[in-house]
Amino acid sequence: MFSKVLVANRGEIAIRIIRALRELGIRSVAVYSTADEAAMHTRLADEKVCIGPAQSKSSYLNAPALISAAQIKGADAIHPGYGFLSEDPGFAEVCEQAGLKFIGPKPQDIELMGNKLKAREYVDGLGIQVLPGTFQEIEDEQHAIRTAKDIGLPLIVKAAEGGGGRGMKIIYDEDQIPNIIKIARSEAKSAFGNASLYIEKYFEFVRHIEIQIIGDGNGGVVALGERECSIQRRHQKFIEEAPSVAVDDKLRNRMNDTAVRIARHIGYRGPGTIEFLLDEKGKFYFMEMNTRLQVEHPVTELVTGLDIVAEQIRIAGGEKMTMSQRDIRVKGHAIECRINAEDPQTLVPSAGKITTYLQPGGPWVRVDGHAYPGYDVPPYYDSLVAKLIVWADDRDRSIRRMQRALDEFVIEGIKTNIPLHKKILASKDFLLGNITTRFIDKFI
Amino acid sequence: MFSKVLVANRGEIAIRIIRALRELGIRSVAVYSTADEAAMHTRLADEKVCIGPAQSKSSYLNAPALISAAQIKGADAIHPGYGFLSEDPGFAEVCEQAGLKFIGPKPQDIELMGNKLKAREYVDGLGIQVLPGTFQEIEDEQHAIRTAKDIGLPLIVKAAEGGGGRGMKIIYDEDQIPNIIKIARSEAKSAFGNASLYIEKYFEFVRHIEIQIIGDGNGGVVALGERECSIQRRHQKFIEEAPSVAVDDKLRNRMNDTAVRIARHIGYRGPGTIEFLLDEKGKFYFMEMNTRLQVEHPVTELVTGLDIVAEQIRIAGGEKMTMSQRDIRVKGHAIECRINAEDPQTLVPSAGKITTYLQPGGPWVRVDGHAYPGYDVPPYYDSLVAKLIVWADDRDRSIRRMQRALDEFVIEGIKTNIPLHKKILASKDFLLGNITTRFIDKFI
Amino acid sequence: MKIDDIKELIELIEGKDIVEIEYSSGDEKIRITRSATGAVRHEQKARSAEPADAKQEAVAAEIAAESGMVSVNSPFVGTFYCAPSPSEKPFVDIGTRVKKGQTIGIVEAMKLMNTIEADADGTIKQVLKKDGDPVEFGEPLFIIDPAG
Amino acid sequence: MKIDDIKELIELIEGKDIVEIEYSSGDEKIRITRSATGAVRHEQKARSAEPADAKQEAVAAEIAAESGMVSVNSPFVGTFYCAPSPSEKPFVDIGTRVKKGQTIGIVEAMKLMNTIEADADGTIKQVLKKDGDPVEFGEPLFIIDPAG
Repeated sequence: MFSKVLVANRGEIAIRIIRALRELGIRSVAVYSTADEAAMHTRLADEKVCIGPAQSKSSYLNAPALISAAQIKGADAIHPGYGFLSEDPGFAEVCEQAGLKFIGPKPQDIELMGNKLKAREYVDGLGIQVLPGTFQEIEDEQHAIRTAKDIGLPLIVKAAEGGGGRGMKIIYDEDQIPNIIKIARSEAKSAFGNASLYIEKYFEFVRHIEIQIIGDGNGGVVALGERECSIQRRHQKFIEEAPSVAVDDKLRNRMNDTAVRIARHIGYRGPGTIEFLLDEKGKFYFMEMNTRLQVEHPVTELVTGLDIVAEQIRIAGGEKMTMSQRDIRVKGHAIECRINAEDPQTLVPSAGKITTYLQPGGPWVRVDGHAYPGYDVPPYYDSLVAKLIVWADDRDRSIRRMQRALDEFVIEGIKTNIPLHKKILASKDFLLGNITTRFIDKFI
Repeated sequence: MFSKVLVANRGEIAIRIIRALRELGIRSVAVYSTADEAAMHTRLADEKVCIGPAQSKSSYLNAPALISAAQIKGADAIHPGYGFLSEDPGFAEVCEQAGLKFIGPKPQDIELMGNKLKAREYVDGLGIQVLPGTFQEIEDEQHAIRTAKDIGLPLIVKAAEGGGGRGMKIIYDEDQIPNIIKIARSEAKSAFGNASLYIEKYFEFVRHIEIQIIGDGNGGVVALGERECSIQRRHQKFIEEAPSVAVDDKLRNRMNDTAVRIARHIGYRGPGTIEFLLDEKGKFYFMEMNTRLQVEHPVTELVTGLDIVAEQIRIAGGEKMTMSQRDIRVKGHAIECRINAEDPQTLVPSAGKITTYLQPGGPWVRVDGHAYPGYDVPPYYDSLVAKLIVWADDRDRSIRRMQRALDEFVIEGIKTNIPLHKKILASKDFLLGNITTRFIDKFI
Repeated sequence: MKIDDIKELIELIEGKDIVEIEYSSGDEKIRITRSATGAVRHEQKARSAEPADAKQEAVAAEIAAESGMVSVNSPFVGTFYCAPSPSEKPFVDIGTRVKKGQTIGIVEAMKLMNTIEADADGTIKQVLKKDGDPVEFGEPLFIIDPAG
Repeated sequence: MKIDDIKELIELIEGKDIVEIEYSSGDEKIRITRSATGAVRHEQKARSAEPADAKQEAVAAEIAAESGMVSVNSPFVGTFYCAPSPSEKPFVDIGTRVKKGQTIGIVEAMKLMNTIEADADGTIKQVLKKDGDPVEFGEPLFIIDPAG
């Protein structure tokens, strides 16, 4: 097992990892930019290193600085968290070359699934239903127009190297095709350094359901059940829950099996997520795979009682996987609300000093956050300040517990989306579980 | 079900109850003394009433004020919490006379078990092993000396109306008997209004193990397993855990059955606790029954997944008990550390303003507390400021998670016992589970 | 406040272990902080978690206190009555002259009638509660002007 | 308040251990803070989460900045070397006269040698790191006295 791990991230996920390391008896090294000198993750780690200026590019995305920091601190592994360099196969490789274990999947698996177009092809090759769409890069407008004729409008244009909801455009009308392709291509180029696009059928009223898996790297894979992540705004997840009201035992088994088949075929190592779209008839389509820990992993932790991050570190450290599919039991219901520092109306990020911070507590309320009274939320990074997660023995009680916890959560000095969460949780459609990926539109 | 409940308590337990009420959709009324105007429980409740000056006698122990407060607010029930009036059968009765449901056992059951001497007699009458000792009130010194000859030294002198660790004296030497009886009698008189004493054999190196039960009031009773509460200082519990390393399945079943037999015989209503002493040979002795919610109920909640407070309120509100013995599963391991505002060396309570308050968070960490940054801990009440409770899938991980959470917990401005908790958690004997009621002595 | 006053204040704390003086004028506020080693701190602070419905009365009572008036507060949580029974006249009205110890109201709690007595000789300046109002412990019920 | 008053206030606190005076006019407000220790408190918005081992250097760098000296900071996290190779002499020593742009050290990160250049003409006043020391981004390495 590792004796010291550098956590190449910031915010709540850095803290989540530092906590897991401490519980495993492994020393942790926090890294921080000059804008994060007072950040909570630097206080909770055993050691810390300043790696660069505020801009992510020169700090949290600065691979040489991260590796150099691990070396001067004598760390033997790097945990990338999510975002930043977590899905950069090059970084994973450079880590291993530098003699540092990368706590994540094998570089080639990150690469395979990182190119969403190649991943579609790969999964289709396993005989698994993927979303209708192109299997090659869109060459030109004509290609896109032909696709529209083949599979019908609306379509969604995605960047091959995108993913996680970034770099997507919807086409409702054939006339828009040339224009949207042009814009999408240039955006993809500048955002992901790769102009490759592909097209999928755009389903408007479907659910985003994903399966959490963990692999041992040698073909051993267990599935931890689904998460319902349909409540999204701008293709970014907003509220997640497990289990989903739309998934019964039979469907759950089929989705679990499908996810396991993909991960087993890869020989996938550590936690990963297979994202599906689920239509009203119970048919599900592979969308993409995320080869990293996910923001919403806690809802799965709370319904299974399994510590996904500790298991990830143990597997990377060469220990046997402790989980077996037979032992996995989903019990009760969990919900996560992402508490963002943003204007609840405009969703514009709201940086600044937190003057009052009262965290909810009590039974089955979990807060994974990094804010504290007096913390100055920097304007440079993601707006997520805390994940509020609750568990209860059924969905109704889980919702009421979340409402209670949201009522207790006091953050003053910056704007947050807490009021929007309260509105959603109190809505009849949410209570009934009538949710789709377009759900949030009516609240904004 | 109730529409509005007055919570006749303060501090963390008032908040615990207010949270349960909110999750059940029941309005809550907080009461407070003039010293508690800024207390957190008054902020979290739907309504609040000032019931008297700082002294408990004139506020939280002032039955007419509490009932009057419930009446002017239109509450239909009163939850007494623990401590204060929770075990006063007179208060329970006055509530019912005033048309207010008392959320607790029937008054006669509180009375039966409230007199610890009568309770011994009652339980002995059921053929259950009680601690060796007297079944009548100690009449005089001679009576005590005869008892010493019968059952051997050391002995423990207890007040019949005491309980919960209060009003106890240990006799190691026959010569001390006259003096100790005299002092104990006058202390019992002034503390409990009743000079009755009884004597039990004092076991030095035993465990305090208690069984949580819940009854439906009609003879239906389920047992939720044991809690290990041996870590005590001055007969007050300090750290509690579930399950106990000293209790295997067979013993657990026997202790559960014994507890259920007592509660069933009474027709006990709501949550209650049967306290036993367990010796090294696995023999257990009835000590007393607490007819109320207990401070340490969360450890049982975390290992069973059951919400004891919500169930208590539902039962008092006339709903059927939702639990059945068949469904109770103890999973994993939970520990609770009582965080007190006190000097960790001298244990003297430390009132004053909390300047920094950073609450631990993350996976499976629960804080039931009432402190916040800037809170002024008043000198009038119990020194408990928070209960820190963790769960993990086994005891070792649970201990490491607790250590991690204790490391994260920052309370400045007052002294707390956090350093003492850290010392205990890090000790080899605690890790090995070698604990008895005398465990803490070597740390103070 | 003039520069000279400020000067005087500075001279005042020089050589003492006072580290901070704060002064306001509207509603008068003063704050003097001694160094942590000596540590006595004066802070005139209002009740921070005032029940919303009691605020107005509290303000009235504070004004009363400042201007030398006497506030009569409820000694119990319960229901306020201004008269001995519904059919009778109120004990007092605004302008009534009262003697110290005279019964001026009732707070009922659990059928027990707690009589409210005037704390001072004077004139009833305000009656802050209506017949039948719920009152909390310590809530002001009457303002008496002892000079009136 | 006039310029003269402000001037007077400044003169007032000169030489005294007053570190703060706050003054408002609408509704009059004043606030005077003395330094607790007696020494003048300088709020330099210093790094609040200073790594313990970097504190001394940071202090040195601040002193340097105050007295018009130039601090040369590490542009990268890595290992500091004072010489081009272990067998060679250091680039500079205390007292060495340097030209702006001259190489005075190396920070190695992932086998990449980042040369550290003098930010100004002057004399090396301090060398804050030893050969082989780990350094963080922004940590001061050298103090140059431009006047020297």
